[in-house]
Amino acid sequence: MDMYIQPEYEVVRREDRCIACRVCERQCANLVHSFDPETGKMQADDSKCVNCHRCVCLCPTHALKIVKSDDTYRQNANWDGQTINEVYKQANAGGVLLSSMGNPKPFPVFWDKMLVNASQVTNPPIDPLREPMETQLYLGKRTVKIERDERGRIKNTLPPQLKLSAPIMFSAMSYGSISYNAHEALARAAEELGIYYNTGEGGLHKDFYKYGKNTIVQVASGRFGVFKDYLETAAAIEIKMGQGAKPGIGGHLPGAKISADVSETRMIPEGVDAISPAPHHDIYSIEDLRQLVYSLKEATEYKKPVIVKIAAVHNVAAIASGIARSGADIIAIDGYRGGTGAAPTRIRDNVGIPVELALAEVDARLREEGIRDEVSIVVGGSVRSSADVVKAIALGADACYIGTAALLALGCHLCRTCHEGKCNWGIATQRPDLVKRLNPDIGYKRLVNLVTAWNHEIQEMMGGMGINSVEALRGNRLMLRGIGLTDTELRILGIKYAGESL
Amino acid sequence: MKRIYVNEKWCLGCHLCEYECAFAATGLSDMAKALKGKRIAPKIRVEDCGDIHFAVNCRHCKDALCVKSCISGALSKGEDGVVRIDRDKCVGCLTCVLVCPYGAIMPAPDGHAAQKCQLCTDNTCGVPNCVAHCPNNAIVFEER
Amino acid sequence: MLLKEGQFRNPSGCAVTGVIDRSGKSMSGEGMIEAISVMHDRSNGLGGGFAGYGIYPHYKDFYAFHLFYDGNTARADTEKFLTRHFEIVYSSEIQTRKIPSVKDEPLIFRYFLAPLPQKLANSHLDEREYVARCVNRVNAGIEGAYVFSCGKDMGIFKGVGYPEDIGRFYRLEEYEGYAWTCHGRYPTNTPGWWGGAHPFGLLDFSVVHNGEISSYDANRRYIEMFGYKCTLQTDTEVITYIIDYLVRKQGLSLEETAHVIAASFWRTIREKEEETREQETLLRRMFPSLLVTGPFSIILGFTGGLMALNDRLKLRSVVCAEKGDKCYIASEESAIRRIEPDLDRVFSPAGGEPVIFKLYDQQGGRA
Amino acid sequence: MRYVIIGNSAAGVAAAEGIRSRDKSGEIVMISEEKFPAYGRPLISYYLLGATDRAHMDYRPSDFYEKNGITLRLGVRAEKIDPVGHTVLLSDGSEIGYDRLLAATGSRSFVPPAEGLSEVKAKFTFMTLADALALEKALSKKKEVLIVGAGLIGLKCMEGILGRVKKVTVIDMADRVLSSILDEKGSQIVQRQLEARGVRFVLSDSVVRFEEGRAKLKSGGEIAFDLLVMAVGVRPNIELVKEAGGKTDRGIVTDEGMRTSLPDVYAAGDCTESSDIASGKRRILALLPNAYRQGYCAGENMAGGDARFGDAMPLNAIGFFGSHILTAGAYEGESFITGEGDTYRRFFVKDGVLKGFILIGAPERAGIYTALVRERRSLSEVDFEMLKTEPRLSAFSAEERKKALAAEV
Repeated sequence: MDMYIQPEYEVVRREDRCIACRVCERQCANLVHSFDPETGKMQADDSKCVNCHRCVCLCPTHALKIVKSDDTYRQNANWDGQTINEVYKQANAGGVLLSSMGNPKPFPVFWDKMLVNASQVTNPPIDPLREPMETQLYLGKRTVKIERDERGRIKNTLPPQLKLSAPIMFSAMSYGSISYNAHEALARAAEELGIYYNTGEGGLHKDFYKYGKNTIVQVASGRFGVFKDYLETAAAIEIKMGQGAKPGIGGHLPGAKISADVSETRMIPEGVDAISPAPHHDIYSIEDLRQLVYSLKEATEYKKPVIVKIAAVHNVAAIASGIARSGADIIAIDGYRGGTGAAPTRIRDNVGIPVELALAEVDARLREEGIRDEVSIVVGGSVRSSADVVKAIALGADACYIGTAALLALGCHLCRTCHEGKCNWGIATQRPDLVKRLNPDIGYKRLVNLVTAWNHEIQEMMGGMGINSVEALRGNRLMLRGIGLTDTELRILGIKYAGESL
Repeated sequence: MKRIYVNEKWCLGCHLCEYECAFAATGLSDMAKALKGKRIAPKIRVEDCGDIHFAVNCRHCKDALCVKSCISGALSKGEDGVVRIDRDKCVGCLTCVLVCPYGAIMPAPDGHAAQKCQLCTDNTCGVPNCVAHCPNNAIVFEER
Repeated sequence: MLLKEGQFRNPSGCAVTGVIDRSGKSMSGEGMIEAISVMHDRSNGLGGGFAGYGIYPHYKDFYAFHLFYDGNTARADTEKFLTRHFEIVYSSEIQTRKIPSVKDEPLIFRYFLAPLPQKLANSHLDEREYVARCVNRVNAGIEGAYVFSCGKDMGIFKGVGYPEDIGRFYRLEEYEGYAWTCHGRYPTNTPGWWGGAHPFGLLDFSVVHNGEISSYDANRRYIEMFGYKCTLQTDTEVITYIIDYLVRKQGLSLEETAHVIAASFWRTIREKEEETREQETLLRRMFPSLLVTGPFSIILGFTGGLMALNDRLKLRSVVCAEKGDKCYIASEESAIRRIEPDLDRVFSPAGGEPVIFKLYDQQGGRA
Repeated sequence: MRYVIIGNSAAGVAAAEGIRSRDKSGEIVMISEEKFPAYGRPLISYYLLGATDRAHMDYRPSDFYEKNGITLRLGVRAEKIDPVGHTVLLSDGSEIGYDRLLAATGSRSFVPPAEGLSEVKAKFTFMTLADALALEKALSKKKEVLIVGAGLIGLKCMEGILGRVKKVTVIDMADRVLSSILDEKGSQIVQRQLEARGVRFVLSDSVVRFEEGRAKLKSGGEIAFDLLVMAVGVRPNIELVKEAGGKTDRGIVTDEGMRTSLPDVYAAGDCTESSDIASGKRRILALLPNAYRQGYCAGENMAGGDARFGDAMPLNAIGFFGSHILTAGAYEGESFITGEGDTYRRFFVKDGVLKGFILIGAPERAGIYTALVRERRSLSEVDFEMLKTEPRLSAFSAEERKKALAAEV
């Protein structure tokens, strides 16, 4: 018999507020709530609750809350309850533990250990409500040799670049891992915002080709959905070498999520597991990567920038240097806190490095080598607020990828059970009755709101620093100071400690 | 005029609109206090049929059969286009129920009159409360 | 212990002024001293300096190096280095006069130099690049020596003190040139190191700057990819390097350079006519990291002319004026009025709009 | 332009509203033999029941006539139409000219001749407010009432007075109650419900002679009564048009635009015949919804419009003491019955369309059925099995629902 494991969370219902409208019951795909006709009251089965807060949010009388169970094993600083339970689970079932979304462990968050500067007296802050405050930028190579035409005008010899209205893009999330409606919301928001969303490795649904101008298509190790039209429709092509949530391993979308539509989009059989290998089997070295970069450029007549996305790992600076010399236009670095629809728990929680440190190292390394103009740097995993974006840019990033924040805007409550496919918010599921819970009309507006709000905040912070273009913030590390950091961390981040003068 | 329109594609069948309707009618500020232990008689009703759900309430027809058929003059169409019922005039004959093609007008729970959606112009909600609280924009209040 | 420039980042407020006679007629440095004295309150006595163009007509084909030495050891080391790389045509201590308020002056020497042809050929470098690198090696490598002027037929004179005092200290009334710029400094944090005063020069470019740029580290970290070392950590230094990079290395015109440094806002560019729009867009897309933000007004001196440039929001004042062949640039109009009360035209250039005054013979005759 | 409307009930009011929908300025004169502003005529039983009162019986708000610029002449009867001279002669001797005329003359109670009837002092009809007020004056808890006629009028009258008198007996020649709108089963249910409330029915019988406080029956029995209500039926008031040379049959004959055969003369309401869309037959449909729609249509056309009223059908919403009987259409073709206990639904299907229905105790959303009858929608387009037990829009296609719920209607 399986070891009984006490539920982690408990549903608390205030009986004086519950009007037994049964919304909670109707909205819980995990079947936690039920109505007892004998007592006329609602009841809950805590063991099924994943703490997604759907019921809490929809309860019209706010009668519900979810609390952490205070059930405990004997206190043990080494063997905490979660660790023990994981052993029981594995002993019960014998499997690899699966998790979703980003690493939840209490590692330091370096964004929170950096503070931003502001102007006082010697240099005026700029009021973004009165003065232009530019967050528009271009991503891509900037390596040029000035050439002029017969009239002396500078010729456009620039490689293809991506124009962004704000230094924010939606990270790769595949159709399959997230729903059709979630994809539609992302695509429409990207279009309205003048930024980009990313197909992930799930191909591009035929309905979304019309958003091509704002679409980055991914070419990953499984090559799902990759064909001529897919590449040609996109604004840019991203080669996914790795993902922050699970560096060094591939992907696995269970057959249950391969609906007819997903199967058509991914170009794989319906109902069969979609497995992305850990490596690209045609890329075993940097030279191989270069070949793929140029193959894709050839295929698209050198009209589209190619992005290479890697997970932030220990040797990231050297890897980035290699990529910068591979012909890629943009490097995307995904930190170890990046999200995922499913990853082995141990990988998610123990592999990779913080994106803040990776970014600082990569930017410094590329500058040292004089090749920073060869590539733009985009970072993600995890960028949680406009302040993180400002800090990332000041450290040297050109732009940020946001994934988890975008999903939160769509309703995700970070219950981290995407892998179960029963997302009550209609995001990480393919079940039609659940998918419809995410109305893209609402979703896209919330995404637009989020990015617009962040952009305003970025402008406010830039204005405070007396900087009126995001381009003048890029790599402007004097605008950052560290707090609670060791000398080593300060050195890697390339910033001074708070209180140290200019 | 602004009407409530239904988009069944997005209706989740959560039935919140029914509760919000009933709550709006009470004029109270706390739903728990207003509805706890009560049987609600909302003027919007959700039909559930497998995975299909949609809400139905008065369409405020341009050419409202209920108004034309009302034997007491209790039903009228205002200059704002809203079809209203005067409960004091209504005798509960249900001719309106018999003629409404949408089944959107119904006997009031007390049995003495009919009741119908008046787009929350009969309370202090401002916009129809069902629309304001629909979690998925399955009902919208707009000009079309 | 107070640090000197290069050991900390040092922004400062300032007064700037410049004058040019487009006909090429020479004038002494007296006028500049007069003009800057009006803006006394914009300096705080911790730095002043001048750049004169056309002042060394007899040595106009040679690089005029001005150096500060902390002592004779530094001087000996430097001269050894110079001898190895250049033919020293003439060298002497720069003549100064005692001014009570100007104290602690270093040794100040001047050399007229020509690169050794064999060395230059072996370096496979362009002559100017060769000179620039040599200057870098002295400044970065020889303790207590600092080259603060290295152009041809021009010279920078600077030190710690009010600019009018520095002008008299260097006896500038005895020099004659067709163009002058001047700088009075208001550093917010400096011990007053002579090398840290302005103008800052690289080859025949000299820059005086009033402002505090917010893009400094973005600009610095970018420009340092191209062999520059921002050892002084001043705005003026990085702006000079940016101009040198864009004009000398990338071959941009001064106007184009201005559209990189003080680029128009995207929304302004969008409204421009097509060709301008394309060109300015290209410049911004090519050199985004050389956009300079925050307040500045600079006067760039170059062989044959002066350019005034404001930051794109015009957060610092700069006024230009014309009287006959003479053109004036100053932080405040009063400074110009002091030396020329009766002006033909006075105007205030818009933010980001370069004003370039050139000798007539450099612009193909009288305008 | 002068519009003259004879009659001030639903059809007349509707005509005025119809006219005003197109013509804001033309003169409107309404002539009514009754002495009250328009009131909901079917409300008279509710009035007696106490479900409404005089203050709430007005069919339109008190400012209706003024707001619509209507000259209202009450207590005057139209005596004669001169279709050539375009005038109407009134009972007060005056004459009124018209450009357009509407005859909304309604109907009157039919009282068949019976021996001794003229001797009965306390006898009443039950059609107008005046009737009801007269009856009300006579009511008392001590009195026994005999109602002749177990149709709609008789039973509504019964409902109105049952609580206010000692006893009510209803007699009808037919063998069941409400025989014009119910089937046998339906009649049984209703009869049973009413008997439970204390009503006595005498069916398949008739009065052959009235004697002092007694009605002698054909079957040989007799019924004692204090008050007599004659509710045998109604007759349309067609004479005015007929005498002016207008075409009439059982009712005034009009086209779908409510035009009579006389130029500029229209007719609407209980005095007219309609083409019943359910049965396909021409008949008098003396029902308020019908009268209103006819009147409105007539009004629009009088003001130069080209409206048609082509979907008349029988519709009855009647109820007693909180129970509800809703019926519509024609009872022909195959029938389907659902429900149990006091809930009774019967649907009549012919040629693949719903022709009519009877609903007892299940009024909710009945209009969905009515629309099926009215639109003659093929039942193959809907889930009729679902509808048999519950009227739901789910039974329609998504496209139909979209038309109904996601568009202006």
